[in-house]
Amino acid sequence: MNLQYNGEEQIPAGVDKVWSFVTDPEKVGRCFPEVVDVAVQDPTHFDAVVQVGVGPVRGKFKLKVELLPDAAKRRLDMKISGGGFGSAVDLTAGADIIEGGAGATTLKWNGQAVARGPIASVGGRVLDAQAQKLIGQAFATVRERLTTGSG
Amino acid sequence: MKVHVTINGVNYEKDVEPRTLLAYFLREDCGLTGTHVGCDTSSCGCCVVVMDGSRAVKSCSMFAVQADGHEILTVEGLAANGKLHALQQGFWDQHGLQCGYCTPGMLLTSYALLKHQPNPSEADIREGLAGNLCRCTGYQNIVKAVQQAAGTLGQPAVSNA
Amino acid sequence: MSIQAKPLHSVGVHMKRKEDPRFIQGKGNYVDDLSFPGMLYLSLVRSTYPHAEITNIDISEAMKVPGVKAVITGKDLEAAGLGWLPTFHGFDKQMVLAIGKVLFQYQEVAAVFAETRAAAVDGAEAVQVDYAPLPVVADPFTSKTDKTLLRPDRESKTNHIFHWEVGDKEGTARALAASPKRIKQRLWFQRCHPAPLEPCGCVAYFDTMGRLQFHVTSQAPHVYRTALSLVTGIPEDKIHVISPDLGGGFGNKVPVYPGYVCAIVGALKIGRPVKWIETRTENLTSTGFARDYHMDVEIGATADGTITALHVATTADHGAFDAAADPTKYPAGIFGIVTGSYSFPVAYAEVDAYFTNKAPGGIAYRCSFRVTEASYAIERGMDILADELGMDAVELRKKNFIRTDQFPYPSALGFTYDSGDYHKTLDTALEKIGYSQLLKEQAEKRARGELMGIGLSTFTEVVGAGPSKHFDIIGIKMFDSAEIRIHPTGAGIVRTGTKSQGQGHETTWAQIVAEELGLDPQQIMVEEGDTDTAPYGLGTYASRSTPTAGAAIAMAARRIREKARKIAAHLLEVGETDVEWKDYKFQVKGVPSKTVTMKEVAFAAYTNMAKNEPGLEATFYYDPPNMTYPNGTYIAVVDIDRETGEVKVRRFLAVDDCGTIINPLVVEGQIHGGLTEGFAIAFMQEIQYDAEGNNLNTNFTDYLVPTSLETPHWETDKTVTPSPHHPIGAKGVGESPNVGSPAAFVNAVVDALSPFGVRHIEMPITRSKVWQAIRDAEARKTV
Amino acid sequence: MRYCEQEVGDVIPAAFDYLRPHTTDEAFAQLQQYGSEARVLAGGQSLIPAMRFRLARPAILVDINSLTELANLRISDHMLAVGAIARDSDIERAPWIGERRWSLIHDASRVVADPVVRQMGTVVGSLCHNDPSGDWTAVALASRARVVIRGKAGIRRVPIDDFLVDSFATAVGDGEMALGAEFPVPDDRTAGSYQKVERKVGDFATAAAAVQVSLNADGTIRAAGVALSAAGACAVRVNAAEQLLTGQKPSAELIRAASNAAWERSAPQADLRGTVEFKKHLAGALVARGLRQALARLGVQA
Repeated sequence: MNLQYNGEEQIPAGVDKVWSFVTDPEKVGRCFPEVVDVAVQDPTHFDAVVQVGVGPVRGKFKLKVELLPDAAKRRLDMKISGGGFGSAVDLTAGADIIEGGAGATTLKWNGQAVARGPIASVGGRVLDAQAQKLIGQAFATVRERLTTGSG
Repeated sequence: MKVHVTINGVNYEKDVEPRTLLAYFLREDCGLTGTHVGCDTSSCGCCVVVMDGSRAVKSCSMFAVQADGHEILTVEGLAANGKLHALQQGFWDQHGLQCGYCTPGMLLTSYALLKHQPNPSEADIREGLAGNLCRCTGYQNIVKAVQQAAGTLGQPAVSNA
Repeated sequence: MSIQAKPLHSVGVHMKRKEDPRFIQGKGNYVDDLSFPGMLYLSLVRSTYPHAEITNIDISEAMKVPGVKAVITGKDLEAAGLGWLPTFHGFDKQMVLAIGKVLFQYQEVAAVFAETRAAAVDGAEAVQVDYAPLPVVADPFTSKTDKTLLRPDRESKTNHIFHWEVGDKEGTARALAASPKRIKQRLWFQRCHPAPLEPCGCVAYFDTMGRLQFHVTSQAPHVYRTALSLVTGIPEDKIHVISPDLGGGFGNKVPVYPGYVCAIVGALKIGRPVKWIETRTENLTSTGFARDYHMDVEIGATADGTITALHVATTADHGAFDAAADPTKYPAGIFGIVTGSYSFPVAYAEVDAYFTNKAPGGIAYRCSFRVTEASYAIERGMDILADELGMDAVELRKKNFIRTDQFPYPSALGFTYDSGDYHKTLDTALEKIGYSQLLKEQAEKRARGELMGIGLSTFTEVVGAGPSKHFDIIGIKMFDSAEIRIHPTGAGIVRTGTKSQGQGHETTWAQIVAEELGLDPQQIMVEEGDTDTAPYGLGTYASRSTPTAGAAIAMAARRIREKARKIAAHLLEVGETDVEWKDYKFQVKGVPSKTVTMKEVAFAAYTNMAKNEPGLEATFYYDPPNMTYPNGTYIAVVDIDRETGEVKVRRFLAVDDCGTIINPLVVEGQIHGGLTEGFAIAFMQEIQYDAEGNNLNTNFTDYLVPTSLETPHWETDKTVTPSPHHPIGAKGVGESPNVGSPAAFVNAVVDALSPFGVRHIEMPITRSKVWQAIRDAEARKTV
Repeated sequence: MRYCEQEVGDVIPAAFDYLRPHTTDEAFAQLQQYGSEARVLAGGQSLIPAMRFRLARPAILVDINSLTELANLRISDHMLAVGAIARDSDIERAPWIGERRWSLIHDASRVVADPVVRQMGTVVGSLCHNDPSGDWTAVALASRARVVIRGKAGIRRVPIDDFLVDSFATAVGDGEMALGAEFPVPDDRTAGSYQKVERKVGDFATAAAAVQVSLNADGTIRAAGVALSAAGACAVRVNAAEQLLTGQKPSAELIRAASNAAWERSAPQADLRGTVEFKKHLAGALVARGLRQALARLGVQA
């Protein structure tokens, strides 16, 4: 099962500030929705545990995240592999950090998910909404944190 | 936890884990292996038993603890006094089974069906059995078997099965 | 010969099944019903990835789960020399538990043994496996390029498994080139799965004598015993295989699966009985699938519709291991039957098989090896040719049928068809269904824009593998056997090397014995599936039981009759040559009043045998001289709702010719069941993989098995052309309806859609595909 | 290297604690105590399979099947009250189910899941599960039902439009309990229709439409309910179609317009059942069929 998403966030902060935020594993890790734990391995790798709860499907999903920043292009790619409920989900997300003028930044993101196991077969209809939420909310939270200055 | 279930008129008192499915309780705790398991998604109906006299339930999608205090009828309880139930006789006469794996579930779904619809048409039977899969018979002879049983049960003189 | 006139006849009789009383009372004895003291449960950890390196397996958490006794991995098995299992095809092997890497999603990775079912699952869940994903090869066409080598363990460094061919390549090419009319069509017979309602499973233990007692869902228990001995090194006398009641098989229970080997290893290692019962998901994702043939069919004809040549080129998807259960010399089974019921002067068939990251298999799902694929190819091909010629599909078939005077008919691809009357069978069907009336109705409906289709299939099957000069499985010739013992009271027991999975052998075998010996079939017990007691046989699949074991029973009974004749002569006080077997009794030639019954002879065999050897029993190993060729005409009538794409099968008539019928009740039941599976394949059943190698049909919510509501009403009829070489003239029937019907359904749907110019639609024919086909056709029109 | 948990062979739920309250108060107290740790077990026909695959692994199950006061199926005060453990089959066999005014519920009650599952499965459980392709959610929208929820602040009645929040998510919060659903009793110039395309019995809908129409004495449409299942994150009301229909005289033209509105509103996911295009097409076609059937039941050919 292969699912694709994309979206855009307008952030009232400069490109450099956004860039340093999204390439910081601790900070970006904390932006995943329902995150309960982030363990940074090195500057480009971290593990996260997120709480998933959709209807009867509730539990912890463990994620391994690899950040692949390209500073010259101001592009961040992320490889996320997750597991839970006897299933695996591979997500790839990409974000382009674009100068939006007047100190603002546009964050254009896209994501793709590949699910395997019962999640894909039995829970396919659950998964779609979840994967979309996971990526979409992570970038929305990035905007929020940078807007409120909590980043 | 402790459960008391009356199965085929016999009281069983057992200690079970709450996650024990009724199907496995019947098969493994009570030794009633006539109830079968054919899938994990409540699709096949091999595990159907009758609860409280007229409700057909898929025993793989119900916990044994839910049967606590209830009456369960399994295939082993259909024949009475050494005489086959009209449905059993119908399945035999009409060649309503081949490998026999779906048969207990088919019999019990039919049993509940006839409780609610004593004179079903072919369409009624096909609709009523649509929660039970059979890979061998193509259903046609099963329909005939249920029709035969309905006919037999409808005649009081021979309804003592 | 009119057997109806005889007072004691058993063959041909509508007899209720002897096995039914136990099944209708819940007293069947299936593998999962068995329980032994101290029995452990086995649960398998399976791969989430279709192709990946295993970088680590951590069992420490699993070992902490209460109730878990042991966990084994591929490395453990490899160290014990049990890492690989030869497949039945004999030219490949399969990992028991993954070693180094996984090759398909849901592949077996580790085995967890625990005190309860639930603890085994808890333990399996706690095993931690790390994977490094590798590129996935999800179809045979990608596999062809060899960019990703799937099986570096093999000597030949290619994903190409084999090329097989039969027939006259150049002659066919020349004839096709010279043909004024030609059609060419790619047909995909999709991957599907037999999915018997009882999944596969086993219980293994070593008894106090150190003997392996192995209760298993097997259609071929003797072959299992030999294969297990070869794999494990346990001497064959120390292995007892018991195949109890089987809840259906349809070919799924022919191969030996990794779970079986794990259960045996666990029983040996832990010293306790081990039960392994697969779940529906495991059944659909890892045990033998069927079909998955991409066939390019090319037929040549003259302008008046006389066929000139046939070429079929097939690309086969065999999955991660070549576990196709085919006879050794036939890697593509008996696909050569692809010339069907037609008199092709020249033909050529070829099959190329490839590895992919999918489950292994290629088993014969309710069909003789690859015969369903072949039948589908030719019966679709003939319809497409009729369309090309603008000729009625019935006329085209009649024009090209093998005629009765051509039998025994040597086909262009090397078979010798035994018997048949194809014109008669077709005419019987046309008459019964009211073909001309249907054509009229169709013309009227078409004029109103309604979609109605009529589809035919006039197939010929080849079953009863098989003659020892051609057929073997891992070297063992494909004979079958029967042993009959008649007791003093005239009751008896027959044992065979076959194994019923619902076919009713306990009834039909008794009928054959009773017919041959003039005994009461109710007092002939049938026993199968126990390797300690049954004579060696190759098992039940590929419609081989009646052609092989059925023949062996008749021949063994005739041996008994010969011995009985000696005793009868003694009882009748005449010479042996003066005794004849007539009307189910021994009679003094020319003196109808002087007779003895077999029952009397049986008693004498133990009490008054004179100089004859006591007892009355015989064994016969039957090596068939030829295959049998059941055939039939099937007609489907469908109506299509153009708005929703729904196809309604309004009528379906099957006229079968399976030679002599042993029990019409059982034959009709087999036909109903086979048609239902053919219907399921045509419209519902498919094992699909996405481009990432994920299996998309992992349980009954997505692998669609028809219910009573979807299944059409079946009409049946017959013609009887006995097989000339079979002792009782029987041909076998269990699979004909599954082999012959898919093409009839598809032909009917394509016929209904022909006003749109639709020439082919792939199975399974879903609403979505029908709607899309109509839509695409309308789009083409408007362009 | 990737992380992932394992495929597991057998299909046995993870361990949980089981509670069987005997009164609604007791059940509510238990749900309040355990909050998100607990799940209500009613029919269990979606929950138990999900638990067998360990997709759902609640720590505590609160089995409400002993709460006989919630087994009711009662018509009073212009409402059909369906208790939390009233079974689908209770509806299917209700003495009034053959009445024309209940034809929408009648139709649906015969195509939910399969006939055996319906003998355990519940209407309210199905609403609370809120599967995007469920049947009762669409029926509840078209019939403008509401769900009775007991929360900390007491009992509240939530209109179905507000109840269905997102896929598998509803207005029932942690610690809360759905006590039942209420369907307004339609007047006697009302009929409905439930149109479902499924691959086989027991499958979720490929597409489905729930339609209910009430006529004025002059033959114009007084009220219309039109909803779709398998057409988005959860069942959706086709507002545009309802507005188009209301106040109008039934006609082929009107039905076509409502059908187009359904096509527009439908936002399905592609899956093994079909493409987005096919499902959108079906949404439109099924609404048209449903309207024609409902009107035919009222004696109007359109």
